[in-house]
Amino acid sequence: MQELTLGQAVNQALREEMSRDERVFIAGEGVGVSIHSGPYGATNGLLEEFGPRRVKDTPVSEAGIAGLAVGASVMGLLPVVEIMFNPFFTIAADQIVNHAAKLRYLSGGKSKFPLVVRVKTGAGIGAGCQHSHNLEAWVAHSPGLKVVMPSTPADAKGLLKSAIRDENPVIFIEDMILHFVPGSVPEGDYTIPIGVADIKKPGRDVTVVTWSKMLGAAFKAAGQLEQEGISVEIVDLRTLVPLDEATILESVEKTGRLVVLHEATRTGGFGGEIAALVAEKAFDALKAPIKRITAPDIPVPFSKPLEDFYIPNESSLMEAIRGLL
Amino acid sequence: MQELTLGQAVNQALREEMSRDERVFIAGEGVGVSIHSGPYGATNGLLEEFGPRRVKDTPVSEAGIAGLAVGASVMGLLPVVEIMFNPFFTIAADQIVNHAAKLRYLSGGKSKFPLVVRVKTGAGIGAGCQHSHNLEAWVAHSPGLKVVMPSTPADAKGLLKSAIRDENPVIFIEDMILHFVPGSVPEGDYTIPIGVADIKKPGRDVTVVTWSKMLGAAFKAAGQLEQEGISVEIVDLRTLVPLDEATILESVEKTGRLVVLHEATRTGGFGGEIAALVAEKAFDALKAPIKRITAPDIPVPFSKPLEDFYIPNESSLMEAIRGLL
Amino acid sequence: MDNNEQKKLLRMMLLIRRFEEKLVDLSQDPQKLGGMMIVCTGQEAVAAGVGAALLPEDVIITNHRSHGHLLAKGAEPDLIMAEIFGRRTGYNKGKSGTLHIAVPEVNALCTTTVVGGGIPIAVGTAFAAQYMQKDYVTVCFFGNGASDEGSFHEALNMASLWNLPVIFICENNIYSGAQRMEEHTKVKDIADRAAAYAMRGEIVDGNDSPAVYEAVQRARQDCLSGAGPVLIECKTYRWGGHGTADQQLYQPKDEIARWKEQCPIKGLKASLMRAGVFTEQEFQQFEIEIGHIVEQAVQFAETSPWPDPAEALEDVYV
Amino acid sequence: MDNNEQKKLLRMMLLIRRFEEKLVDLSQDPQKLGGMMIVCTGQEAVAAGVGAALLPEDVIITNHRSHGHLLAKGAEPDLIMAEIFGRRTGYNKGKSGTLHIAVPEVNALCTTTVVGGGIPIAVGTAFAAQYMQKDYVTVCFFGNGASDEGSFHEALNMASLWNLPVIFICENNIYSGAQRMEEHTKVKDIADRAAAYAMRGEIVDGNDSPAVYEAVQRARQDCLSGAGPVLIECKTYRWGGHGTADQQLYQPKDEIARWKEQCPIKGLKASLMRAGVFTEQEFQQFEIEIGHIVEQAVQFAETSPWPDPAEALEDVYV
Ligand SMILES: Cc1ncc(C[n+]2csc(CCOP(=O)(O)OP(=O)(O)O)c2C)c(N)n1
Ligand SMILES: Cc1ncc(C[n+]2csc(CCOP(=O)(O)OP(=O)(O)O)c2C)c(N)n1
Ligand SMILES: [Mg+2]
Ligand SMILES: [Mg+2]
Repeated sequence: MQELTLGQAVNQALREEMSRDERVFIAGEGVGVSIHSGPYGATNGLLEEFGPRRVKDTPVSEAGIAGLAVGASVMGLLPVVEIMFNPFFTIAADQIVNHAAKLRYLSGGKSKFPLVVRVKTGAGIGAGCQHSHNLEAWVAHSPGLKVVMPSTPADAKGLLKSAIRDENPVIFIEDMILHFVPGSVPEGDYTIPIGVADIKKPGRDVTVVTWSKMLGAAFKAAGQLEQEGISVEIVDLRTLVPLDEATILESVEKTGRLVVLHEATRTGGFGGEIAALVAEKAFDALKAPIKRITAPDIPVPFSKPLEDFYIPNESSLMEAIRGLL
Repeated sequence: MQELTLGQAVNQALREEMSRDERVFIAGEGVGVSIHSGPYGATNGLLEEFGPRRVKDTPVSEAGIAGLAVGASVMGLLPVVEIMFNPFFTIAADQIVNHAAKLRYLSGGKSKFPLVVRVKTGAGIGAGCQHSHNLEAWVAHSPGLKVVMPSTPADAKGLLKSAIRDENPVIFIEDMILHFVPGSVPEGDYTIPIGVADIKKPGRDVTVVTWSKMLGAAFKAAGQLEQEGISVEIVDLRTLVPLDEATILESVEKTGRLVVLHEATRTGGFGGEIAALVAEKAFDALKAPIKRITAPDIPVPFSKPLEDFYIPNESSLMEAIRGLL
Repeated sequence: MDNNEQKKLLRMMLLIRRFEEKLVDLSQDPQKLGGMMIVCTGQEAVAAGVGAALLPEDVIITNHRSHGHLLAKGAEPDLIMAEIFGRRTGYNKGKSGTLHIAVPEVNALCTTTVVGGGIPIAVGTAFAAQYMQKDYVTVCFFGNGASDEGSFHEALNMASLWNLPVIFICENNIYSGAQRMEEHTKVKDIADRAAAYAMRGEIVDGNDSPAVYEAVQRARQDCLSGAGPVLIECKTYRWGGHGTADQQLYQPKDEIARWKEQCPIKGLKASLMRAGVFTEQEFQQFEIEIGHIVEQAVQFAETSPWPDPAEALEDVYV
Repeated sequence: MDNNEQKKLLRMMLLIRRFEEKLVDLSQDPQKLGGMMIVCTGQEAVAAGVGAALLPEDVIITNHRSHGHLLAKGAEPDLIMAEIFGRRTGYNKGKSGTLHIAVPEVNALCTTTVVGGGIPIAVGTAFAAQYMQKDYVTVCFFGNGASDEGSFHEALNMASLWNLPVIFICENNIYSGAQRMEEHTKVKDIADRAAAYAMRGEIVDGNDSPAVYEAVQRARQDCLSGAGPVLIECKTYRWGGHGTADQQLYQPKDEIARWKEQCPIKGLKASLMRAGVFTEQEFQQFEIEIGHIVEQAVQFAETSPWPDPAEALEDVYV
């Protein structure tokens, strides 16, 4: 199997879907001619391959970019637009939440809006809080949207291809650190269904539900705890909406313990949703309190030691898990 | 005590604070000259009393309105701006979430942004999903903001006065149905501290945590259940951020059961936060699963029977509570 | 525009007028039809003129004041009325109501009540025409107030940059809610904003439906020939308040009276009669036919079933 | 502007140039200073000209390309450098870094890296001046790219509507990221957009610091006399890439060379020397002093303590 970074996997998925279906086009700030000409860029080389008709560099106009996707999709095109960093999603929020997500409903099911919004996200890039701010909880709380957040290059490829083929608006959130992390990726037409979580590591004693970059911390913690005789099951959500409740509940019914791990800030984060689900539907299986390991409720600071402090890591996860046993 | 609707209580709080402190001004679409000239309007009569310098009608420019508040507040003014309906908050989101909330942090604690954003919200007004969409979970997930959501006219008055005096950005969310519901309101300089929940009704068997309009449904359910011998404690959060964890936890430690009731849609709603808090910190006290009663994950529909279906009510709350006992 | 076409314009304006007068009437009685009605009385020439200039394949994107636009694009009065009544038989099964009626059947693909929200979407539908090399145009309706939203700016810039086949129709009815033009912007003419995007801007008498028709015809040709988008400002006036709940305390009575003198229906009727091609009798015939259509629409709506509550759960996802 | 003032401009431009050259240098070595540096090399005349025209009480709101603006407004090189290094001694205790340094001490109240995000905030600070009847102006810096954001539109409309004392400085360096002007808008001059708000717009040679100074002086008078806001477009050029990570593959080499010919520092130096009021020796003296300042700043930053991790929790709320 090929080794690709997540950025390259996204690139491959875009390339394959654009080749497969003439209706797919991409648009965004610098998706064609970019200030970053490196080979890891998610849209690298697509302008050269598909030309300026299908690879549209846009003005710095996030609401305009999102509206472009809404309008083009209702006419039958399959837009994949990029919002450069998650904080800039706020500028596109009206188009996405009040329009992309609601217009099908408002049409009484007559129209559809098969668009994908790729959003880059995550702390650890040393750019501070106006570039790094994980807001997946916002879109997960906006009925009409699907929300995908892959943790590995293979998942990114398989899920992005499914997102492009999905007839609903899909928000596809890519962590910027993962963009540079390699992994094995199946060649060719590899898809992963949206809405299916993945047990990345089976275990007996405690369930860790996580997604995106935090999968790495989960693995590190699980590896170390294994040596202490603690067996961790890692459930990677991959899709936040629709949520794969069954996989989460089955896991907790088996282990009896749950820690939710995410990079976003704590209060109002999507971890609350997982905790609430389990506290309702797997309550009898629970042997211990549900814990959340998350960033603290602060903006992402710039300075390296502060940013490192912000990002949840394996130590706090291990401590939480030990506390449950 | 005077009887005022929530809208009138907001009006009184604005009037008193504007009289008390020259630095307070209000701005927004139609806060001066309005298409609704009725006596229940929150800003009714303020233009006549304080003049156009302190009551600014704005263009339809939500980002501009929010930016006005950010810039004016850092210069020492105390802006109270209005976003007409919660869905339009999306257009102001960048200014509020990336600027109002973060600029103090980015200044290293040197600057402050003592602004209030009043947002009108809620289903039941027959205007559909682009006017009705409760997004308190978004702002609650945005560090740097405080979030207040009153349920009674008295709370609205007391909390708005505190919000205006608070040195941080406060998002003050007013339900549009409550705007017309009367209640007793203390005269004069009545304030309620931000961050303190209120036990609106003590009880023994189950804790209902709720806020804003849903308090009414909680009372109805509690009244009926009383006759069945079930004693409900109603905790009205009033403030979502900072959250009064102690009051919630004490209540659940006493009753051993929790239902969270909110009008916003389920997935990603702030109910998850409450459930997660309790499932972590009052786990041992829990005698039954935690339930959430919320709107379903759909946009707010227009048609009366559909909108009624959307809004959570006392029946589903009673059913949930009975199921826990 | 020949006489027959002008008569059709007149008839369409009358239909819009009577349709909406009925709504205003019905909404007085909460038993019949609750809620605030936002109507375009006085502005019918814009809807009718634009509608007449468009072909079925042309797309419209409209806003909270949409009934006239939808009727003029060819939507069925019955199905609009049923939607406004919140019935299952309405265009959107009662999910939209008066504020967001979408009629994909006539390519009215998005009616948004977020002020300015439709403008970037129009860029998208126009982009699709260019991308697929199809010969349709998009018309986007919005008000003078909406032209202050950031979405207007981003959208017009992109449309111009890419030379997209889209006609921006700014219905300037002097008010944005309760704010007069001079209270929400310092520019005198919204059409002047076109220059900020190197776009052609044009002012039209928005109470003269043949003039609106001609301007849109020209703009449509421009669009299809690749000459790029156009911003057309239609100067008109909102006779009523923003919606039926508005007591219009801020609207000078003499201003209203002046504009009523310039009623687009009265004007066109008089002009056709002056030209000797139209009679009072023909007009009364219109009234009768339209009266019937409106009554029939109300009856259809009133006798249509309400949706079942659980239908609320449908149509969120494909 | 007298010779002495012009010399000060020259010295400020040189300080900005050397300060940022140092940053570019240091950032090559991840051990010293990680991350992408966004610098204004080639555009120093704008920062210096504006800074010279302002008084301490005047407010500036700036963007991702802010170091020059901050230095010219009077911020301390040491404390800026320490912030860029992420140290506790920096202006914002390491919370901002290079992209959002705020210096309330000199009324640089908001540096935002959200493109266009500062423009509505400038309306707010200007509103406060009018509200409190204080005699300061607000200057808001942004780029040509930012003028496509909706926030630009909403803000300029409000500023004009209310006649606020704010000067909008559009630094047009031809690029918006990797997109050239003609790839992001069809207008030739951003100054033309002022007309869309009935505001005065003006084009200035952004490589001529005395010209920038004069224009801002005039605009400042306009603002204080109540003549309302002004949009000044400074035509200039970004010598380097968007940031240090940018290989500039899309930037024509001859274009860069042409603009380097018009170096704002070289230009002013030559003009002063032609006028016989400035010598190469004086210039070398500047170089020495500035070299010292920059070295000192780096040393201060490098030897400053890192913040303790838990300090991250401070400064969110009052
Ligand atoms: C984003 C947004 N802000 C505010 C409103 C409330 N609102 C509805 S219509 C309107 C005035 C719009 O004026 P204009 O665009 O001129 O259209 P008109 O009503 O005059 O037809 C306002 C402020 C809204 N619906 N959407
Ligand atoms: C809202 C937003 N969108 C996108 C970006 C990414 N970005 C940073 S700078 C920039 C280009 C801005 O160009 P311009 O305004 O001309 O300023 P310049 O960099 O040329 O000084 C972009 C797109 C951003 N920071 N904020
Ligand atoms: Mg109007
Ligand atoms: Mg630029």
